Amino acid sequence: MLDGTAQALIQGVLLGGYYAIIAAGLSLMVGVVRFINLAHGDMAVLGALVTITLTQVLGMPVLLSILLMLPLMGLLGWVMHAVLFERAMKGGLLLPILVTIGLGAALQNAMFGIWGSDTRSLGADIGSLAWEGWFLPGGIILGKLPVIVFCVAVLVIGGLHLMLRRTKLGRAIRATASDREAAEMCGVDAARAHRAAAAIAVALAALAGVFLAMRAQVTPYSGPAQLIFAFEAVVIGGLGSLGGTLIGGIVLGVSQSLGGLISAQASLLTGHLVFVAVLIWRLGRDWSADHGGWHAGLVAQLARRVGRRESGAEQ
Amino acid sequence: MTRLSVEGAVCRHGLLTAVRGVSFALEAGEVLCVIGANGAGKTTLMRALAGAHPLAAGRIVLDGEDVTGLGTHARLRRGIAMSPEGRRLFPDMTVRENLMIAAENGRAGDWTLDRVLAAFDQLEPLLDRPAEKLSGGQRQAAAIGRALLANPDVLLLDEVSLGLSPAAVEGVYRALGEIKETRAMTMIVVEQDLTCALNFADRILCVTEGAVALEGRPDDFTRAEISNAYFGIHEKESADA
Amino acid sequence: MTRHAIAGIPRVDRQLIAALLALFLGLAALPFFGSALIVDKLTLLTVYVTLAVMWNLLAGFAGLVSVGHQAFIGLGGYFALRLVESGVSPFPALLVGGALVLLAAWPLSWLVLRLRAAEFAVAMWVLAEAIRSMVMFDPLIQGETGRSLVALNAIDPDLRRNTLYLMGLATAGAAMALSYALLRGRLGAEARAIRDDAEAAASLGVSTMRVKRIIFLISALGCAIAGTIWLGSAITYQPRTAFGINWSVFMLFMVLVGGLGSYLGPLLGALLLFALQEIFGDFGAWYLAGVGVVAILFALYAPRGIMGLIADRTGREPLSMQARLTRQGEA
Amino acid sequence: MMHDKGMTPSSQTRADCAPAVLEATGLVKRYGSLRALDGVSFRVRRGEAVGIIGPNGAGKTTLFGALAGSFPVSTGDVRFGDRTITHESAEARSRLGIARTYQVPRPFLGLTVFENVLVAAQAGGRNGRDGAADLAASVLGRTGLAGLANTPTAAIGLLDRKRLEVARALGTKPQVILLDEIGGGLTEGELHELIALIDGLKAEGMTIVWIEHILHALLKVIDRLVCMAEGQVLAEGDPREVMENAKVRRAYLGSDPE
Repeated sequence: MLDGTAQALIQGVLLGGYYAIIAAGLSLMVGVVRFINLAHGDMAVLGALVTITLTQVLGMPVLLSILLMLPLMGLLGWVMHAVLFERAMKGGLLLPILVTIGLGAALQNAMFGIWGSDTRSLGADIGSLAWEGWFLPGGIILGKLPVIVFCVAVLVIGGLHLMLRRTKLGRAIRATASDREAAEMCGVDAARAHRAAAAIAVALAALAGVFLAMRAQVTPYSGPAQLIFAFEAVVIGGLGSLGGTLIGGIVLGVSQSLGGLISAQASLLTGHLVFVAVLIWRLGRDWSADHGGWHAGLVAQLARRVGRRESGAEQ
Repeated sequence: MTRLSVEGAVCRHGLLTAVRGVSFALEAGEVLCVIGANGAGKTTLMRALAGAHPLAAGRIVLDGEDVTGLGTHARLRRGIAMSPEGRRLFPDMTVRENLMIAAENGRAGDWTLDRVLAAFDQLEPLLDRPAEKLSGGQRQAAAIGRALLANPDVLLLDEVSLGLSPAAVEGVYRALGEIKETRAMTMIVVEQDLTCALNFADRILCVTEGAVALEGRPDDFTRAEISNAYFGIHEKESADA
Repeated sequence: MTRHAIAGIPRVDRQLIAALLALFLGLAALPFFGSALIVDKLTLLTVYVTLAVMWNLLAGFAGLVSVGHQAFIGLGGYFALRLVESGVSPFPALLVGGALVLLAAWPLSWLVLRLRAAEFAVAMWVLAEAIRSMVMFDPLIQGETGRSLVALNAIDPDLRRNTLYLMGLATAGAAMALSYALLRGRLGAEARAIRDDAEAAASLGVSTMRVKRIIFLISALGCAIAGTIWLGSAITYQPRTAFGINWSVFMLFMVLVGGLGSYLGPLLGALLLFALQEIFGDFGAWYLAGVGVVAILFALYAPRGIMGLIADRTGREPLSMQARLTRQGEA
Repeated sequence: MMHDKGMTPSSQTRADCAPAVLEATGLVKRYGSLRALDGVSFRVRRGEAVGIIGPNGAGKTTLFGALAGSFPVSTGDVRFGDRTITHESAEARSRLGIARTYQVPRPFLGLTVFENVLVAAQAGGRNGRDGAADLAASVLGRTGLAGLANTPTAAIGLLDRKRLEVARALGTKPQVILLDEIGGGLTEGELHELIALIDGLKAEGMTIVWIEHILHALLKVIDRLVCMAEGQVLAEGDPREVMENAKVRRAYLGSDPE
């Protein structure tokens, strides 16, 4: 039992790597562009399906397919931002939600139209990587693929972090996120910085999609679930912080993995519950700060209730 | 040579007309101080020059080229840089990063990091500090330094002395005075501190209710004339008071 | 001193209401002469109308765009199923099951209504998924497998069809009547004020949380009952479908295309979606992709939908919810 | 010295002796490292009209936000009458009798002019529907908006939007009204109307706090002037004395006024 728990913990941490990759893109968009793309998960699936097609239909090596697909998806992100998202953002707070949920529906069903309803996987194309692992003392198995995914996640987050700190584009993106107009006054083309962030976000989603297809199957309708995991990881880790995203991904992965000890369904549920708990905690903290602390706030609320009833009785 | 000319500039904030037909022209190396009470439209005018606020009418010409339709970053590359109201440093980036952004996205020229640090010596030890940790005077120095690093021909400085201690004001104007001496840069300065404005400017422009109330060299007017134009107080009312 | 009052309903609008009432009564008589197929199809239409009216109340009037109201559709179905399994007669079970959704919506409202626009939308979606995982836990549902409303199958098909249809029609009628009463009254003006500027509304004494909560709860209830009626005609309950994001896409499509924030828009949108489904439904996924694309186009280019276009063309919106000021005694 | 401004002696006495109706103590509001309010204490007595001036970024509007409950303050207390309202919501404060206007008007653009005021009269003014319609109509008449009652707010001009700010605030039947730069952009004639309106409110016993940079308008109405700069109160008291105060002159005119 203890071994089982240790195994689940380790697997959960590794699974967190996958969530961190898909959440990093979402986090970048939320933090920099202040835009939530509800079709983010569908971008992951599209990336996976494109890679699968390049590999299985055109016969390219997997690595080459990925290297070809990533810039393509990045370009798609750039174009989508330029054509759709920028326009939606000008229309207020509600329009981005309406537009990206419509985009999600269009993408899912178009992918269904093109690729059909079959579940697809890259598992067969990566040979022994799909199932091989290292045996650790205590009967714990480390799957090679999860370890690779986790390492890629750390590299991606670290690379993104370095890119944002050390490169001209990165500084331009951060400056734009912090104060768009002041960034423009420093010569930064803010629209370009936003599009670049969108391109990176979509490419990251697509990369995550590939890993999903390697360790499991994808269908054209797998996207929404991936968006939800990504959003959960972002919220758990704290909005707009990349390091937090990695932690959020790991917390989500571990809670799902521990829940999985009970049953497959409990795995999803525990993840959701951790998210809800974090949300309640965060909103409660804000509420308490706004009301002069928990104690004073609750007393005041109670007094107001009573007061309202009394004044109601007078009328 | 006329460096910058503004012809009949009109700016609106939604329905409010904040700038009503302002015109002026500046020679290369000239220093203009814009004064006026709160809400007179000074900041909007500056933002319009920098491309951060659209013109509803009129045009802005830089070195003979109409730049009215250009966005903020494009104008920076043509040579108009601004230190905006409130300084607007990027708070969670270091001073060095704040300065580098302008250097790497602006134009090449004489103003390098070293020269900025020489002009504002207080910045040197602060380079790796996040901008939000700076004092008011340090912020202003960093903001002006940031604008200088874009190597502009026209430097716009909004609210130079606002919120600064007298010592900090003196420091900033000493540095600006040295830049003015070189006559290499045209400056437009919004200044609430009338004394500073009158001492520093080649010309002053007093804005009231979005329109030009007075324009000329500082010696052209009496202090009372300027003061009244500043508050928009009519002769009659000030006689009452 | 002249007294002032809020104007009554203009004559054109009164005629429109009379026409709608006549249509409603006509439709109520349909089971006596309509074919089974038509009754079945129109039941679906009533479900669409209810969903669209409820989502419009939420998004169009209170400014709360939710992409997670399938939570209530799915949960209502689940409660109904549970009630039927424990021996409650099926038709009341559908209504009561829908109403029980309030038990979940009320605590949820404390949480989600404190979030900002985009976070609210996604959080609702995540919560819908969370509720779905909980429902799948029930051994009765057996995860993805689902369950059938067997008890309904035991009822005479004609009786079942007609009863469901009349329930759907009554629900749609109630949704329209209730939203009319609310929107013409104080709550409607307050909701629109919150939608336009919540901070300014609060500074004028509007209880923003209370107003949002009432509308959130009504929309949850309406969607849940629409969902149980749909379940009644579909018989099989599958978590994947009942909690599907497609519900949100449909609601969004109907309201956006019909006219976000107008009273008649959702009705129009529901008719349109119904018609499109009849014509293009056979194209399956491509049809759904088209629905998504049309929603995007309307969001970007005609955010006030068809009713907005009509209002721009004619200068007035039919059955507008505006309160007009008149002197008393004037027409 | 203030009698020449058309104020009745009785209201003068009342304003002097009355207890503070609205009182803020040691208000601090931090945004990141910026202190928008840096220990502001402020009190206004019942029936008094107080003016607030100060350069840009002085914290005037932030003070209004803190008084009206638009956001929580970092530290400090706000009292209204004999109760502490520091942690009361904006809507509760509105119903208690504190109304505010916004410097940049924030009308509900999807509502008509009448509906904008109706919302205030029902929610803040605690009226039934008919009473609210009546109140709204009379407030619209008073602010010169009667002819625009059924016009969509999106279609009215800036001036009318400013009037609507005042009308909405009055719709809540306030005891204290916080006016934020409602005079900007008005012509001389319109300014006179505005002053007459505010004078009328004052005569009815309403407490008025008015941020304005049009000094000559402000000086016609107020009993007391507060000058703020950099989140602090620089000077307060008799309007003429405040205007002559060296610190105030410096904040406005520079480091070395003659």
